[in-house]
Amino acid sequence: MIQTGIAMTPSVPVNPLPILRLDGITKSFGPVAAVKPLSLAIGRHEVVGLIGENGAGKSTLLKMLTGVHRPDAGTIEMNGRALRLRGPQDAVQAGLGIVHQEQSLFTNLTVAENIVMGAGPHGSAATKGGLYRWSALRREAEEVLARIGSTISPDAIVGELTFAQRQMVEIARTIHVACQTAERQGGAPLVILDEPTSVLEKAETEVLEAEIDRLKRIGSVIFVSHRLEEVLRICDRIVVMRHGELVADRPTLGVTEADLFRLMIGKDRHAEARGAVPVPAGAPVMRVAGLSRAGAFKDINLDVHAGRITAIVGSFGAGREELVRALYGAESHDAGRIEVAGHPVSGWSPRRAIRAGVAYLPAERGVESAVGGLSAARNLTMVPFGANGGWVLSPARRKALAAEWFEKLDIRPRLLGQELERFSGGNQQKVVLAKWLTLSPKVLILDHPLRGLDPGAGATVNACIRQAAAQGAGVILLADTLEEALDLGHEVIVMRDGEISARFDMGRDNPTTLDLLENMV
Amino acid sequence: MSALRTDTLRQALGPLAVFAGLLAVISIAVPTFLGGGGPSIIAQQATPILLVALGQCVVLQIGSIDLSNAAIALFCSILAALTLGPLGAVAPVFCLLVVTLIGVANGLILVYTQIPSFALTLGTLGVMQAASLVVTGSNVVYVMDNMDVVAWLFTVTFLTIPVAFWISVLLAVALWAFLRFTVPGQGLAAIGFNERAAGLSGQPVNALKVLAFGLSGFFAGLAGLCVISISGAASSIGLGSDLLVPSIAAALVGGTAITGGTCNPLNVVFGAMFVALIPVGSAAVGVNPQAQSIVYGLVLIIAVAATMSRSRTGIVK
Amino acid sequence: MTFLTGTGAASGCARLNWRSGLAEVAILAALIVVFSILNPTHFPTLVNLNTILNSAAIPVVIGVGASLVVLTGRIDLSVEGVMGAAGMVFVLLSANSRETADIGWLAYPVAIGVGLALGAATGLVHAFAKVPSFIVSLGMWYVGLGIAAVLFGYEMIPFLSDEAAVAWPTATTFGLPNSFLLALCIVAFGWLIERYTRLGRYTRAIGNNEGVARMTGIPVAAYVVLIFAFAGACSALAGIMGSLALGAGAANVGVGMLFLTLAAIVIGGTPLGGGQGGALRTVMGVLILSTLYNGLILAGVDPSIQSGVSGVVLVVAVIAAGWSQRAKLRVFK
Amino acid sequence: EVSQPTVAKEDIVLVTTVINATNPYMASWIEGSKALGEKLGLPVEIVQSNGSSQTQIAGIQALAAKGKKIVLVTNPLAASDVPAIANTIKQNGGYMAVWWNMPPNMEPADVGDHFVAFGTYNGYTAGECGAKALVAAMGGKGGIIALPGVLDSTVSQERVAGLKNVIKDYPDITLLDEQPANWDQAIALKTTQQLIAKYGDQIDGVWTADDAMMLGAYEAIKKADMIDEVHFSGEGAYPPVVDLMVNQPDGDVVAASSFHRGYKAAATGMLIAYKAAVGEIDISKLTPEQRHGQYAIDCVTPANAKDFQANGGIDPTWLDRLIQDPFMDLVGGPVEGPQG
Ligand SMILES: Nc1ncnc2c1ncn2[C@@H]1O[C@H](COP(=O)(O)OP(=O)(O)OP(=O)(O)O)[C@@H](O)[C@H]1O
Ligand SMILES: Nc1ncnc2c1ncn2[C@@H]1O[C@H](COP(=O)(O)OP(=O)(O)OP(=O)(O)O)[C@@H](O)[C@H]1O
Ligand SMILES: [Mg+2]
Ligand SMILES: [Mg+2]
Repeated sequence: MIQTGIAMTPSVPVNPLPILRLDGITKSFGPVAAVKPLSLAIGRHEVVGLIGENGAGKSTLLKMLTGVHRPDAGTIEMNGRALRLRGPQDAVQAGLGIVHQEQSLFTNLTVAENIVMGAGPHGSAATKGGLYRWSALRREAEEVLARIGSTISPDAIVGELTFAQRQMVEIARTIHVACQTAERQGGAPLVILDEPTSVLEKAETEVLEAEIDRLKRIGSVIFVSHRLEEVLRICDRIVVMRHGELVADRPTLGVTEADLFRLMIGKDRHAEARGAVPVPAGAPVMRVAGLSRAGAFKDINLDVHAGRITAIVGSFGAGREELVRALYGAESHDAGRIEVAGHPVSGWSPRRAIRAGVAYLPAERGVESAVGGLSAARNLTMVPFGANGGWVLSPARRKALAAEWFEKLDIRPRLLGQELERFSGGNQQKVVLAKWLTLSPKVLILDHPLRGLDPGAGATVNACIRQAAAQGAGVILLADTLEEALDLGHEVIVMRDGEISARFDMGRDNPTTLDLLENMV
Repeated sequence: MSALRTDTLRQALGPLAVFAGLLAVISIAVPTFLGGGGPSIIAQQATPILLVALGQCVVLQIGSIDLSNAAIALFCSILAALTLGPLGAVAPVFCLLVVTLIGVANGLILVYTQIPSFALTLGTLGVMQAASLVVTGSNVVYVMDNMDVVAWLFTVTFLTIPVAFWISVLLAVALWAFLRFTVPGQGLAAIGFNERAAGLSGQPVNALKVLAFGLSGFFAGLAGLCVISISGAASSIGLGSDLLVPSIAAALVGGTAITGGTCNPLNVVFGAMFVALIPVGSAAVGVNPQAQSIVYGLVLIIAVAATMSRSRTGIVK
Repeated sequence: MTFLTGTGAASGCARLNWRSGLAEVAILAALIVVFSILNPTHFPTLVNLNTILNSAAIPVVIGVGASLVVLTGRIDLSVEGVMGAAGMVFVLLSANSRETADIGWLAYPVAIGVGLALGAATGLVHAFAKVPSFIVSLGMWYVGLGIAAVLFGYEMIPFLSDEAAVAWPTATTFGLPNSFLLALCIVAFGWLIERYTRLGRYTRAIGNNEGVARMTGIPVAAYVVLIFAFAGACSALAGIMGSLALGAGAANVGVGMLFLTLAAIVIGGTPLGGGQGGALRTVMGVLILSTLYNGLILAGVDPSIQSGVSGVVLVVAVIAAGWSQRAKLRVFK
Repeated sequence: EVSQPTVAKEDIVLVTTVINATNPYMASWIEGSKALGEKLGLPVEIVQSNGSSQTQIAGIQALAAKGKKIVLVTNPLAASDVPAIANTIKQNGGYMAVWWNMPPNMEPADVGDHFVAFGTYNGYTAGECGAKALVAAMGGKGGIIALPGVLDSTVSQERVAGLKNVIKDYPDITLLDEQPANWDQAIALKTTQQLIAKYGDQIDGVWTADDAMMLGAYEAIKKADMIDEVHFSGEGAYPPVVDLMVNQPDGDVVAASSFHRGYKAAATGMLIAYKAAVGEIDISKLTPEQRHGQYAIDCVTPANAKDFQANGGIDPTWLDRLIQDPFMDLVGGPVEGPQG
């Protein structure tokens, strides 16, 4: 039997020592001071929200805590003991569990192995002495999964799971690691969640919230998110970072979203024009008729109009990702027709799609859109069409273009020639979005464009999307949330089990999230 | 800060530095080496290695490898030995065309069947070896006529160094400019770093892969012409039959990342000269023949350790 | 190494399962059928089976270690050098015609220790100096050959005097050559490591995503060193087996083994990118290649085109095994 | 008073090339070079090619770059290497003798004074020597498997031609198979094992183009328990093979081997080049047979193996006699081809 979570909560010892204390911790990357001398204490049984705009230094701070980066200066203390982290193993040993911003699972192994493997060499009875006891391992994983209410099979190969399912496995693993180690060492566990919810849907987010609640009874949680309402709901205390510094540390009580926004960005949130300005449906730039692919989507009919944003919503497995990938030619379809600007397409591929004026921003940035080893400027001119086409790359043009878009989207730091992988997650997202905007596409397909963006940046990007539409692009949007879909879309299409289950025109129908949900399940 | 700086410096000057270092050691041990024609020997030895390595580095740039290109070089020299007589000045063009097409065929099979380049080119290596034996009837073939069509490559010198070397250096500069300043050049790097992202960004991934293997065949062909120019004869065991390992080593000592995306042909020039210098140097210094392999192995490891960039991901495989 | 990546590790991983192993079985069966038709009197015989199994033994032993290295996404090119060095140490420490030191059965562990040490050295330099395994093991190949040459000196070939030991590998037990049975034991050992030990499972994890492995707290460098040391020991054992087969010491006992083993790993279906496959698959690869080598000679194929035929079969086998995984936007290096 | 430019003795470095030092033939080659070097009081540099033409030429060039004049004897890895080596020596102002391997259309006299002499021996005769003894041991009937060296080696091809020339007169002898074993003991072992599976008892004799391969084949046959029925012939008279011929440990084994001793060849070639360098030989006065000469083959068979072994193959006075007359082992001009 493994002992985790609730099983050992009854008597919570009152301990005045904080679980974690950081003192003067600092980190720079070349000229960029990512974290300036920063001190922070996390108490017992506390859920601390860590927020800040993109590039504020959140991930860097957390990576120092988990031994990925070594601090330039400062000390870390956990459960009263000084901690010297020479590498991630030391952090695992100390009872720190983290869900990284980028997914970190072994796609070739089973769910069970992934969950148990994270526990380190001494973390699990199932692998004591270096030998694997598969049945014990499976049982151990089953229990952890059951606790977070997941129905994922422990024998499933992680690579075959959906993105969100993988995120749940990751959360399960992290909680397991932290609890196991902390239990062994008699201290309290600390679980760090770096933007765990940006890829989760509502139902999963709720499960996670419940689990955080339970965790709080035995240890503490650091929670990073750009969804401010979520932070306010979940956290006891909120810490705000800006430009590598800690600018605020407040109990949640009495704080509003507007306050947080001001603390993060340093200015008030503009009263944004909410809701789409109705645009009459002009000539369709893309027409989809009877498009089907076995096992993914069926008989999709869809018109995308110039100047309008078509938001597609649906729960997992509804087939919307597959659909938009087929619209871009990244995946095939079995039947049906796609027409762009009145011309039916054939032999559809990304290159043909781009040539016809279709652009696509994939959801998995690290794998599918960012070329981390090349500079941000080169990423911006990556699509070899239009002004970037031909044979010769003009360094001058590249620089001018990059400077323009760095300014427009406020990409920071302004190091055009720095490798993209050295930018923070949110800033990378802006770069890859800008890559497509430079081409002024006729059809712009955006799969979770705001993933990982801070609210300020989110607003900037939303404005860009609206502007692209206003300039005549037809936009297909797979939004992060239903609210966002309703906010941006001129038209909202609901998918269920690979088919379109409802269509709403924003000017006419004005649906609510409930209307959408009704058609999703 | 300093870590980043040293790495940039290492990338820019490392290959030159290790070459200069080894040359210095040898010049101290053998003072007459530099004056006694050492540089021209190194240049002559380095030229075929450099040419094969340039092709290899384009393939490494996309994250693949070409194990067959040295065998293609040898095949080209055999072909040249057979055709120089009848075809004269047309022969080199013809041979280059044939081997470039072999490289292109490698690329086409690769993109059509989607098998790993390592496996494919290992297979092509076997096929090229067989082809060399078959077209020569398992004999040494000699250039019977028109040797002067290729001989000038190593008989004409500029600053005491054969023109073939200077031509190869110019080609390295051209390749460098191609990789750095052209759209396909950027595409090759993008494929090396993140092939899916490159494809989804509209890079013609398949065409670029075929291009890389075609270039590899082409450069191998040039190396083959150099071999025939030096020896006037070719066979599957003679000069040019052992270019594979030195050329890969040259590319790596030249700072090319085996993971793709980072290749600087200018540095490969120094990589090739370094690799050519090791056996020349150990013979000059008088290392015990039996221990020469040990020296070769250790020097190779040390050189790559000194020149390779480690800043990117920290993961080295 | 990216060019070694067979299936896209990052792209959600097309899993190899038992069904994809069927392609290799089918290829082996096809070869057997073809060669049996070409040479019905000699190919499908027990004697020839033993010949094939005996010639497979050495690459199988090497393959167990090499597969583990490949599972981590690395490569070990030092095989032939380590075989030479360890083989020469073994011969010179056994009763031999040169009458160097004879330390009896201790020669076996000492020679294996030499391989272990060379492998560990490869691993240490690779893991701590952060030099690609490709180049470190390439260098170590030369170093091993050099050690063998220095040990050989300028004297006469050292012949092994222990007739019983020399005869053991080809002698049969239960009708199968001892060399192959020994190889099977090593395979079983390797398989148990792969499946039931942390070393083996971590190997897969490291091969799948090394960055994640580090963030998970796996001491990657230590495991990598262990695996290279194990591979070195396997090569050393192969060197001993090669010396017993020759009945003498030779610096190049391992000649041709590197490409043979790598080809076997690839044909067996272990992607060189790491994370999937393993020793059992490599055994299939070795059997395919050994059968091919044997069959080409038995079928009387012209020696000058044998390498070409092998190359074509290699490519066709890999294509056949991977055909179903062809897909739009698939990453292959 | 000689026609070619001469070199002072102290400006000379003696150089020889070998493939590797772990091959008995090469070891004896090195021994011969060193023995002569000692007699002449000059250092000997050894270039080891490890089977790479590139390395071989680079090594010679490196020594040239050290400034001294090179006196070279080489058994080049491939015939096609000779022009490049000759160029190096010409630029250096040294002298060389080349043994066994040279492009067919080449003559030292055409290349120039720095290429003093080419020495060859009759590869057909060498192949025939082994083949004749083998056929005799087999009683004129039975099956033979042949293991040539690398496929495109002229040396190997000549020896195979010699073998074929012999057996064509024996209708009861069949050449079962011919599989190249690349001059390598380990490959010969593996290849022979496959051939045993193919031919089994049909094998009565094994002919190899070199003793290293013979030793590999011998081990394979021994392991297959066929040693009593099979006879072997090799080439090169490696000491272990001569041992086998003398001792016949397996009862009925006949090892027949021809002889072109590395020791003698290296010393002879080096001496000729040396004498040309210091002016003891006038190149313009050499006969065509001296510039492209043929060396005698001693056929070592079990009958004379004991004598051969007794003096290690080398008469102790041989080197001194050689210094008096470097061309004393010469038996004629270029090789004509198989007889009959
Ligand atoms: N490896 C690196 N090399 C150079 N600079 C880096 C590196 N990692 C982070 N940075 C820089 O440090 C700063 C902080 O980045 P960090 O990833 O911590 O931001 P973040 O707060 O997590 O942002 P986001 O919300 O976008 O994820 C950024 O300016 C980033 O460009
Ligand atoms: N004995 C076992 N009992 C239960 N589960 C196991 C056992 N052995 C392996 N597994 C699980 O099954 C999964 C598949 O095994 P493995 O990773 O070895 O791949 P595989 O199916 O053999 O295919 P491949 O050839 O690609 O390795 C592993 O991830 C592991 O978690
Ligand atoms: Mg972050
Ligand atoms: Mg398996």
